[in-house]
Amino acid sequence: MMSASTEAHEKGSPDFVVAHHFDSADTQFDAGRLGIWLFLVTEVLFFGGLFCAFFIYRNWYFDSFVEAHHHLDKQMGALNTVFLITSSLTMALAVRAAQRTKRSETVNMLFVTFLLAGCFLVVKYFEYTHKIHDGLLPGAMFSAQGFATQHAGVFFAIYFVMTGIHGLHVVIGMGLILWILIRAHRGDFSSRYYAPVEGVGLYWHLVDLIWIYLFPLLYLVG
Amino acid sequence: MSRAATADAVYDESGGKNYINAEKGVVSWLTTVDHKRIGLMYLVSTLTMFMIAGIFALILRIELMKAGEDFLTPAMYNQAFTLHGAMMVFLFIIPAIPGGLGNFILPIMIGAKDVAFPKLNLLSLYLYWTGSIFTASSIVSTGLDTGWTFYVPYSTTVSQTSVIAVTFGAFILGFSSILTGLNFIVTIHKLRAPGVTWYRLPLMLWAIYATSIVQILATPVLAITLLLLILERAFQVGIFDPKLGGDPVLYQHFFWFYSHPAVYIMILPGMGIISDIIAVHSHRRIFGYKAIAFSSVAIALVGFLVWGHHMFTSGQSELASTIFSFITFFVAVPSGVKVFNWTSTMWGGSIAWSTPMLYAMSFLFLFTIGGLTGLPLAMVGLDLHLHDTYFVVAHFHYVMMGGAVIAFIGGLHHWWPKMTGRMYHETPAKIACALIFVGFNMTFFTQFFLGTRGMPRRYHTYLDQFQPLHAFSTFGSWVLGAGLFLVLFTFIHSLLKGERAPKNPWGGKSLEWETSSPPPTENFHRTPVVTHGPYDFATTGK
Amino acid sequence: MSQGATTKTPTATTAQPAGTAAPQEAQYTIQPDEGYWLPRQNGAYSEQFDWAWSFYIWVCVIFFVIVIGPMTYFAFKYKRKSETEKTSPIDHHLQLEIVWTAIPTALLMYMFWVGFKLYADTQIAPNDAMTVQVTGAMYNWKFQYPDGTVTQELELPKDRPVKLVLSSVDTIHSFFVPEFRLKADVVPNLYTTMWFHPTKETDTAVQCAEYCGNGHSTMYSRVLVMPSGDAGAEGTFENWLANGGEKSSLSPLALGTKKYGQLCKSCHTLDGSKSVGPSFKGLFGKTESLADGSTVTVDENYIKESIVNPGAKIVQGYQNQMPSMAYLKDKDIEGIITFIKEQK
Amino acid sequence: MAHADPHDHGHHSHGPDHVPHVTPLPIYLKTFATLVVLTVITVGASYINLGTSVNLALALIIATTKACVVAAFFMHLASDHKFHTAVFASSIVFLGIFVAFTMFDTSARGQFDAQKKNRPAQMTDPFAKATAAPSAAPAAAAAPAGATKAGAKP
Repeated sequence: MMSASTEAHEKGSPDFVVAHHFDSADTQFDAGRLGIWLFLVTEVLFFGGLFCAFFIYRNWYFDSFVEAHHHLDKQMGALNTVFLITSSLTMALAVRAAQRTKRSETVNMLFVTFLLAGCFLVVKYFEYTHKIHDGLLPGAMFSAQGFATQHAGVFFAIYFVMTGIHGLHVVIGMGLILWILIRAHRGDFSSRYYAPVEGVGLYWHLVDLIWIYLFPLLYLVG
Repeated sequence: MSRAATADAVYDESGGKNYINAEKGVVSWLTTVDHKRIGLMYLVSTLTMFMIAGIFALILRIELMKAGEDFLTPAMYNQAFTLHGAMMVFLFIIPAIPGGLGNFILPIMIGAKDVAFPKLNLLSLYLYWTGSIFTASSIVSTGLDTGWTFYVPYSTTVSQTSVIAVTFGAFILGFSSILTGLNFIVTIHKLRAPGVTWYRLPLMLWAIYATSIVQILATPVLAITLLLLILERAFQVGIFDPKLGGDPVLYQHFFWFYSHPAVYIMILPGMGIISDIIAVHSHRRIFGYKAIAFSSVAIALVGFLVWGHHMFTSGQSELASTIFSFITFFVAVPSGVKVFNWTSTMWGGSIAWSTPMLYAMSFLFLFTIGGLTGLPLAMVGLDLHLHDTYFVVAHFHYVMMGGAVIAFIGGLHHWWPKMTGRMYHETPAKIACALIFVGFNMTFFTQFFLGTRGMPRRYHTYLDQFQPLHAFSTFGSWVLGAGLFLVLFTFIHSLLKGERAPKNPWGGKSLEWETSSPPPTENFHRTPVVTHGPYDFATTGK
Repeated sequence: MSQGATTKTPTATTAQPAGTAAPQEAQYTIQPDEGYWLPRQNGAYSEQFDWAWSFYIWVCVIFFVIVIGPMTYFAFKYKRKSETEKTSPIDHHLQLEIVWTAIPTALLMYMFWVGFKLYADTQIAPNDAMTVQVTGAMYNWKFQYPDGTVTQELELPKDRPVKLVLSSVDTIHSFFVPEFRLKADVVPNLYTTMWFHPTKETDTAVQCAEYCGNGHSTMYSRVLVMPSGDAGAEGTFENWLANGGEKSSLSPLALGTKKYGQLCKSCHTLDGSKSVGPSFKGLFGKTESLADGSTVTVDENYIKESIVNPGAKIVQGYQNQMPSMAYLKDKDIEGIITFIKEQK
Repeated sequence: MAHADPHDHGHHSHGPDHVPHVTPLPIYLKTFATLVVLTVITVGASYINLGTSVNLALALIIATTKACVVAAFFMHLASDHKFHTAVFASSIVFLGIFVAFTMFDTSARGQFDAQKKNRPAQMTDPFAKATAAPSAAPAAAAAPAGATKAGAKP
């Protein structure tokens, strides 16, 4: 659908082709952006199911949730929050650089974003291994001792499923960032054509946005 | 009107080139990004699934002819009805109209060269195939016996069948559905040809647009539901498992939050088709264009507020049941408005007794019954008796089969000349329509009586007192099956021996009738400029 | 009972052919009515239900005629005569649109009200209702009366409100009595309730209305409504309850045969073929090898232990699937042992 | 919306070219600062016990503020087509419907019958307590609310 010339330079604006069924570059650009926004809607509702389950079970098994959430590490969660909002900033700056046809700035910012995403996953890895070691696992696998309430397993089910799916989105996001990083390095993008950078950017912000809710609900208030 | 309308010849301007013969070979089809080819592949795939699922239905009816175990064991029967339901819903009705007819007709109707994201469109098709393989694979492995609703805890802890494969298949099909919906919304917003304003969209497109909204908003919830179901079955995470503190009724909320709106994914495009058929085959301006258009959107949106009416007996709270019952009646209002407008469109028209029009009238008849029999199911007190009986089975077959499928077959006849460039033989097509109508009513009207008398659904055997009605219903299913096979033969005959179709066999006024039959790859040789509405037929007035 | 209905009692997938040595075929009927639609009504609000139903049917008929009548008329009257015919230019009519939106809306609101009133009456049980606890399992029903009596069939006094509290031990079932116009899902880890007030003596079927597996379509039980009266008088509900759920005292063999039909038949055959559990044919006195490698002779004590605590000694080649029936009275267990002894 | 500029085999665009809307750098930096500050506040607030509902409300208000900031500036909704805001808002609206309507069920069970609010202490023997003490059963049946307190719910 979209292809770009490989002979792009920081100053010159690389050539690109408007797909045959669009009447102008603007229409094509808008269509892409609307498509991404519609996709984000589906992501919100996808995670929404889990938020719904969270609220309902929190309502029912309130004591279990309060007790269980003390077993999550607030500091690690806060650290991850900082990683993600910083990566959101660098992602936004990468889009801005691409809009101004700054090739190396785009590449650098994407690279930082990629690293921060990696940091997020490393922290997550330590959290997970710690939980698994303590037997703080979902449902039937829950084996931790010394809980006063019955339903901590439900809390950890929601914790693992939500953070797990979110983590999967981070991994997918890293793949996408890598893809546009390579394309940016190749010089595909310019002020005339940066739709993929912006699309991946929007996706990445949504991943951040979901974490903005996950963090307080799971780690802070339980 | 575009300049192209002046030419009469079938293969004008293009020198015999059209989208079908533009490129040759299987690879050119598998790698195509042409919405028409993708639509055609969707049609062939979904119709194949329809046939398999339909054969399951005939097998079920034969088993039910007599009480007791005839030739299916209970386990086989349960798998047959599950696969009938799951394949009909996920592999046929949901994708067939948007994926097949919608894909083909939507860009042409707005004068576009293609959908907004052609590659994504192809991806949808591949996802559909992948999901179908997962779902259909259960036929040859251990089957599936949960019912198409996959209710927990049966599906997670009791069933010994391939639940994970099928739910994963449905999960993938969900993505296919989402991407199709997304593509259509963007296409309608961004790719309308000059002069195609919102109120000049054929009503089919308003229906598809409303459908797409539902696909975007509801399908993700199905995805997360099925994912949780898979995790529950594989790892016993305890979100739905009652043994671990989960709530099986919560699963039903999750499931129906998608699956009730999914009912509108199935029926809305059918309503769109009917609006077009009635107007075109009556040569009549549609009565109440805006009412029909907005009622589509209203049905789609109100449809999100009523899922709990599937759960009146499930143990959900009385408050929820009452609220859901109340809101459910508001879905009936826009549906009623549509029906009244369709009938009024026929008033003062010039009604051709063509096959599509006969299907449209069958639709009106059957859908009215289907809609009216939904009312006692919405009246929460009456539903306590009728829920999960054959009354429900009959009701949703009247809406899904008598509504969506009849509209789909009518639409197939309506756009068949455009898609294939061939006419079909009217006589067998009309006989088929009559057989379907009669067989359908024999099969399913009987089941209203069964249901009110207390015959529960999903029963492999039953009390002897229900036997005569069940037998009659089975005879009806043979008539219905014969009608459907006759449709198939009509189409095959048309492909082999049919006359060449002119570009506008029905005298329609919307854009698809202005390009050749079949259309060229880029749909129009020149981008059309539209100066009138889709139903501006010659009138007696001013 | 107008017509004898014969069906298999609950059997699992590996059903034996119908009618083999089974002691007594259960017969279930839903008492029919003279009308086309509903079965015979029985209960305090069934009348209200039937009124709501007739109201609905008439609304339905009228609307159907309003839509399909004109459609048929137009189809003939405006049948196309020539290809160049011109058609009516009228494409909207605001007043008409408002009328056919407003009138149905009002009517629908009234329908909601009718349904809701009925629902409200069916949901709130009177305080003096007798509570019966219903347990659904794959694939049978168990009823527990306030005095601890446990039965497989629901027997009730006439003219007294009854409240059922339902729960399931495995998957979801649904308790459906067409004659009472009622249904409630039986959900694991949840209590659901329903109540009714039988006004006629009856013998009617309970069906499972929520798909629950291979035995779903044979998960029947019976509702017997008996006269209410003095505990000393034969044939009354109170007398039946006082006798522990028996109309009269049975011989141990007869009782065992009855219990076999109610409790054991779905998993234990009498013809020697293997089902969910071992066959009863020639079982008594046999030496069985157990899953843990030891052996046991089938005697009175072993059978009793297997009924009360089925998981204690599992015969090799079988799963630990049998539910405990510790609620059975000694008399019942004695009867079952006598019955098994008879299966040579 | 499509422009009236049809070009038959449209390749190299000669239609209106795309000109990006570049957000000034300070806006991004201010957005980032806001997010960091709000994160600190929300973590800090979690150490103070204000009552569970206040804590939850506070956490949700802060999270929503953060989300709005991200959507408005990082995701450019502030300067983008209003339609995109509507699209995104619709997801929140329908999610709200989903959660709220499900809550009508889950938090209102047992309104008319206290028994429905309870859960069996043991799924495999839901009426266990009544069986253990048959003599008490009639009383338990008459007042089911207290009889089978499962302890499952607060």
